Amino acid sequence: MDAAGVGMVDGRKPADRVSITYLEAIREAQNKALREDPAVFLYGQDIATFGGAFKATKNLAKEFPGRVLDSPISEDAMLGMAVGAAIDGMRPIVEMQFADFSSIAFNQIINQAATHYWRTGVPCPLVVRLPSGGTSGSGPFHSQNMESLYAHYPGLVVLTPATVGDAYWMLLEAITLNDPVIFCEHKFLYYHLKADSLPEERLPIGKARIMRGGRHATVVTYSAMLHEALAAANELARDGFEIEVVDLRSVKPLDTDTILASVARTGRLLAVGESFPWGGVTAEVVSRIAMEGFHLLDAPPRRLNCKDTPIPYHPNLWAVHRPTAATIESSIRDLLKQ
Amino acid sequence: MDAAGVGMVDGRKPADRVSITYLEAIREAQNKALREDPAVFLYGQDIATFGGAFKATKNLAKEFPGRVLDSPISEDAMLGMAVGAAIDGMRPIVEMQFADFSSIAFNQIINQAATHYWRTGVPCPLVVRLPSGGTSGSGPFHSQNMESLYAHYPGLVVLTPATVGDAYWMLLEAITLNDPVIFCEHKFLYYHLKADSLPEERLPIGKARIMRGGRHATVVTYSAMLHEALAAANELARDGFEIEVVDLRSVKPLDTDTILASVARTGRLLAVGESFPWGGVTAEVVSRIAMEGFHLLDAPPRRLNCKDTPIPYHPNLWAVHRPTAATIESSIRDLLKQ
Amino acid sequence: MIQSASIEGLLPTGVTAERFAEGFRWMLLSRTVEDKIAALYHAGKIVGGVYLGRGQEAFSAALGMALQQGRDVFAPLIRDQAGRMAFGDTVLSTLRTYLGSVLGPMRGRDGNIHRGEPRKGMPAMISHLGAMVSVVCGVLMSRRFKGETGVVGAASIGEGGTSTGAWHEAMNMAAVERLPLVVAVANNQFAYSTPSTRQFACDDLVERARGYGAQGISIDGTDLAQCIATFDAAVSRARAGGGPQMVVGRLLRLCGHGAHDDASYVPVELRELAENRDCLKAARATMLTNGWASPHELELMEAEAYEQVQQAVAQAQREPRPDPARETWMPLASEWLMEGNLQTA
Amino acid sequence: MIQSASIEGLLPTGVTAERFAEGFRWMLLSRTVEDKIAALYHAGKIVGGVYLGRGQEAFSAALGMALQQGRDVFAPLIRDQAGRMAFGDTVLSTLRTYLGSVLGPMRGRDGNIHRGEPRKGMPAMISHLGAMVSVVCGVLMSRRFKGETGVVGAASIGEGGTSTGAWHEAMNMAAVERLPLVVAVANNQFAYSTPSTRQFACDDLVERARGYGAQGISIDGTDLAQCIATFDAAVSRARAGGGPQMVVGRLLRLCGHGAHDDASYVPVELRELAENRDCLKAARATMLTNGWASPHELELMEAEAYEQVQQAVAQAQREPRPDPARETWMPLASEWLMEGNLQTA
Ligand SMILES: Cc1ncc(C[n+]2csc(CCOP(=O)(O)OP(=O)(O)O)c2C)c(N)n1
Ligand SMILES: Cc1ncc(C[n+]2csc(CCOP(=O)(O)OP(=O)(O)O)c2C)c(N)n1
Ligand SMILES: [Mg+2]
Ligand SMILES: [Mg+2]
Repeated sequence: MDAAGVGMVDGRKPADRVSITYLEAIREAQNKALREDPAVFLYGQDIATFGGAFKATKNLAKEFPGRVLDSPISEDAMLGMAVGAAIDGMRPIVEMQFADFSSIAFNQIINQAATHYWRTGVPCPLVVRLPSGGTSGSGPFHSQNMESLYAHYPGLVVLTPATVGDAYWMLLEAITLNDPVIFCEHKFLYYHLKADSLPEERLPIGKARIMRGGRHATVVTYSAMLHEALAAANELARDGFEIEVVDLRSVKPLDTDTILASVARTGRLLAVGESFPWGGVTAEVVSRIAMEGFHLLDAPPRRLNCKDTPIPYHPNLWAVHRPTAATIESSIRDLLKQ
Repeated sequence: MDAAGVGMVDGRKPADRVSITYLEAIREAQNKALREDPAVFLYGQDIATFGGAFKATKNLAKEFPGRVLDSPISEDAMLGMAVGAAIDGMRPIVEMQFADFSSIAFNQIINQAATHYWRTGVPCPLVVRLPSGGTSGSGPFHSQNMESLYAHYPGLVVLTPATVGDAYWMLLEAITLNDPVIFCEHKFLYYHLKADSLPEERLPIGKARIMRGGRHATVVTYSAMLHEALAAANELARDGFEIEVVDLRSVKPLDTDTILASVARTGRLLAVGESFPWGGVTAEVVSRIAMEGFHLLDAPPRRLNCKDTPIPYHPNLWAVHRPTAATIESSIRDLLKQ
Repeated sequence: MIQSASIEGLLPTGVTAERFAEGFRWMLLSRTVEDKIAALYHAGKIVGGVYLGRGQEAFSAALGMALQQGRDVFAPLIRDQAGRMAFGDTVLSTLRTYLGSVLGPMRGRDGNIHRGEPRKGMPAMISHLGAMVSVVCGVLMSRRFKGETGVVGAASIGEGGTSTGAWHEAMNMAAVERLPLVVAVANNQFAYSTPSTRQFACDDLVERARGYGAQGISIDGTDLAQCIATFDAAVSRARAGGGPQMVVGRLLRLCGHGAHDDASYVPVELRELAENRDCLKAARATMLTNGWASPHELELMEAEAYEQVQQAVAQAQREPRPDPARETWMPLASEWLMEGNLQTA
Repeated sequence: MIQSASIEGLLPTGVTAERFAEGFRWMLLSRTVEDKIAALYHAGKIVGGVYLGRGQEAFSAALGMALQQGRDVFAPLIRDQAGRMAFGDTVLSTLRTYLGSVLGPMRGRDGNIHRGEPRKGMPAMISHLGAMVSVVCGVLMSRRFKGETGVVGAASIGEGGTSTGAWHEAMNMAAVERLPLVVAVANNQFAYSTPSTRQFACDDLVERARGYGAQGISIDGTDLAQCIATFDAAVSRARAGGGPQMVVGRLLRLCGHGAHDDASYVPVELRELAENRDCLKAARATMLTNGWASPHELELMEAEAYEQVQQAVAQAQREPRPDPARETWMPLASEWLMEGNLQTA
């Protein structure tokens, strides 16, 4: 896929627009993919005329007739169908209405899609878009972060974009990969996160990004938590602490080298994730750095996750269930004291 | 449940028998539970007349008419049914024919069973028996270890017995818990592992066990890998290395204190698990010890898992896919050099 | 053991005036509650999403009325405000949940249609469609194990939900165990925005009953008398040992999928048609025509329902919200098995 | 758009002698291969489990014969040795897989019935029953996107597999998309040890076709002529745009679930009955009675099949086994995205 359409949104130059949201970037990436690759098609509940529960496919059915299809409420078959199309040369993008419903497609994802290339030598290029993560009032079944589950299984690439540019470029790159990709979009960022335009440079999948340089401690995070971490770092900067913030971008593969290099500079590590505390991304990050960067650490590494309960519905509870800028800040302060 | 039947197997005293296998212990625990608690019933494919694919329920349908039922091939509904019965006061034990097929029941387990108590205040006491782990020639879909997936989700207890006694006592205790329990039985141990009799003492769920004392390094492991680790420790003992081996027994909850105490003695940690390398038990163990026992460690902690591919079918490949006594031994030797 | 399906068009109703009036009251109360909730939603007073049962009150109320709380089990779904209340849920419990009172049955941990009271025979739905049907099967198995007879379990599903594997597995399981299960399939022609043509390809979903070995009945789900007669009969058959019953109601959702959705994807013709098929209007007309209530009595009933709702709103609004500091964050009943919170480790 | 189901008992066959003989040859070859594999299994020469299609050769071969490799797609299941070969799988590929040759299609990574060659239109099954039907739907969707017409996709399932949600979702999806899908349901009366009474509660699974908007046909799955005629017709209808076809074959599994299983749970009456329903014996008799082959010719055919199998065994046994040192352990096609092996980190 070339970069011809860079910066074009809805056919207009970014100059014509005030800004582009994270959600629009996802829509635009799908638009571009549909335009440039006839093998791409979209499948999901309510994604055609309606444009999807979050409008991530708005207008695409009209622009690409017959290539954006409403599916029945059959997540298992949706994924099985995508696998069949993928191994026959298509590049399906499947939208789960909410990441949480991918639990129904779980078997087809981990056992069918993820094992296919290794078992048969035939690639299975598909993208599963998971509207992920907590938003206030969404409750236990419309708020989950499932990246840690999918990253556990061999054969999947698991992406967790945190910026408008990454949402765009990583989705486009994901579509070109010859492997099944779990694309975890964060719903909290859909409308809130805006950029002036789509960046022209991109970082390839598999590379983490240092979002903010620092020398007192490293915070490793991804997706919506990146923005909480950046806010915490801002706050700490007032007191003279320079916190380095690493955005993982992809949790599988996980760019250990970039984290190690950062910890080599700062000597301190906090891993922050929004998913459940047992296992998952923060465990993987902390254990890798403990193994490979033990002597770089000046203090015990730390983790911050959401609480070990289902995700609460009421905003009062939800607000303290997941990590926030405030809890990240306080965890960093403790880390700096050690 | 009292301890009246202790040591009795198939109604005979252990003295009458040469030995009892891990599988027989599981059968006997179910027998005892059915005998003592009318709320217990068994549900699963081919578990009634046939006694189950592994004979874990042999004769139970005859002994307890109407309480051991064959289910259709409907893992989702099997678990949904168990939840309905459990919240109405029963104590269902569901057998998955292989752990791998629980991917179909995944949604009912993580979203229905695991959230029920927290959401409603009504307990959901059920046990899902997962015949887990690799045996030679079983391939990608009859060999999986799924403890790491289930441990990630709040609301579940995840057990991984490694000994005949634990298979027995932990299953009995699991049945009495007012929570959904994922009981990961290892198929490799079913027939291979024997004990002279069922031990009379038991350790409660939630406590790890020091299987072998030592002072040069700690190996933390569970299930079938315990026996590989013990073999490695035996081998190393010839060279004068005293390796402490900790059997986690339950991976959720995970007994951090026992591991910390062990690492305090040895200063060195290797975590070994048979499941996939990204995330999971070894990541959780290593990251916890890195966080809470950083200053106890004299060398970087290490992990050993199976390879990051589906589980191969051919014995030649399978033999090197998962950790073995030999690879554990060599990993410990490296650890001791650091 | 196997019952073949009978697909019937019109049933002789034999529904008494009292029973019809009772159904009408539940419908009216449900509409009143939901109108209020929608208004509160648009005023920004509701925590989370709002999903209404507008247009489905007759079908839902009739199911709830056919059941007996304390004896039966009912797993309602998205559009069952009427049926929930007919079964025993209250206006106050509803508003507590929507307004985020910690005194609601879910204590702020879950919300809106996900509320339930398992101890009173009403499981709390998870969002995943189809997943509750096997849970009802499980309660029925439990009752059978305990030797309780004459218990009926009911579960609601939309036509979209019948595309889930979970629904299929549960229907089949119920038939194999010959459970006293009544499944109410509300075919309101849309699943969110998706029309039935993209959801299934048989003429009438009732055609699926026979393949399960269940008894199937297809009715006009907007006709209260027919709904009452049908569910009463289906529940009786199930109670008497007749095995699973599948009742399909032809309906139209008279609102968006949620309060956030203007349903602009519903074709105009259908929307115009829709208003004429408002089951509440129809039931009201029946009340009047048959002289079961005078215009004045109806107005009184409406005012009463309104008053009841207003009071519940006022009370729920005064009640405390969940306090995170008092929340135990305890997902296990076996408290001793909870590890310390990892976050601050 | 919706086809109603027709449930037919006996079909006029119109099957030619040549076609019948072809079917017989596939059946014979399949039985010969499987008898050999069973013998090798009991001699401890097989890697992993063995699952045989004994008694199901007519149903399976007829399906494979009705399809065209290079054009169509076929997802076989456990008991499809005959159909696999009729579609293009070879004796050698079979034995390579069972004997663990690295030259087999799965290269030692997967085995026995899990072998497949997706590039030749035969997806490799995963164990989870029901999961392959939607994969076939996906290949058919792909062909439709590419503008290829006249492609048919077939998938096999046992009666036990119809209890899976996966099967239901795929059947419904196929009907909604009106895909040219042929689903062969082999009702061999057992799922492992579980009899059909514990699996489903309708009289004949073909009753499910109508509920999907598929065309349903129920046949005696041991009658080769009927199987050929039925699958030929079903495939033609699908190819011509007639939408999903569901063919149910009444059968009996003439062996254990796997070679490790003596099927002692099958009631004696049924087992005695069974031998009389061996489709291979019946087809052989038909060949003789109709004079389509002389006893001597049949013996020659048998000897030929045996020789073919012996040769394949000899070859596969000489071939290299997978060498872990040469195995790449590469689950991603995007090799640059693989991290170094964590084990030795
Ligand atoms: C398994 C699953 N997939 C997707 C969703 C998201 N979702 C919620 S309601 C709905 C539409 C339901 O349609 P239908 O079953 O017809 O019920 P209705 O809303 O019309 O009452 C969808 C797709 C879900 N809840 N569960
Ligand atoms: C989802 C799932 N659950 C359980 C199994 C284990 N299993 C393998 S074959 C089998 C029986 C299948 O019976 P049926 O579908 O009738 O096919 P048959 O073996 O009779 O050909 C079972 C339960 C499986 N493969 N997949
Ligand atoms: Mg609907
Ligand atoms: Mg069968």
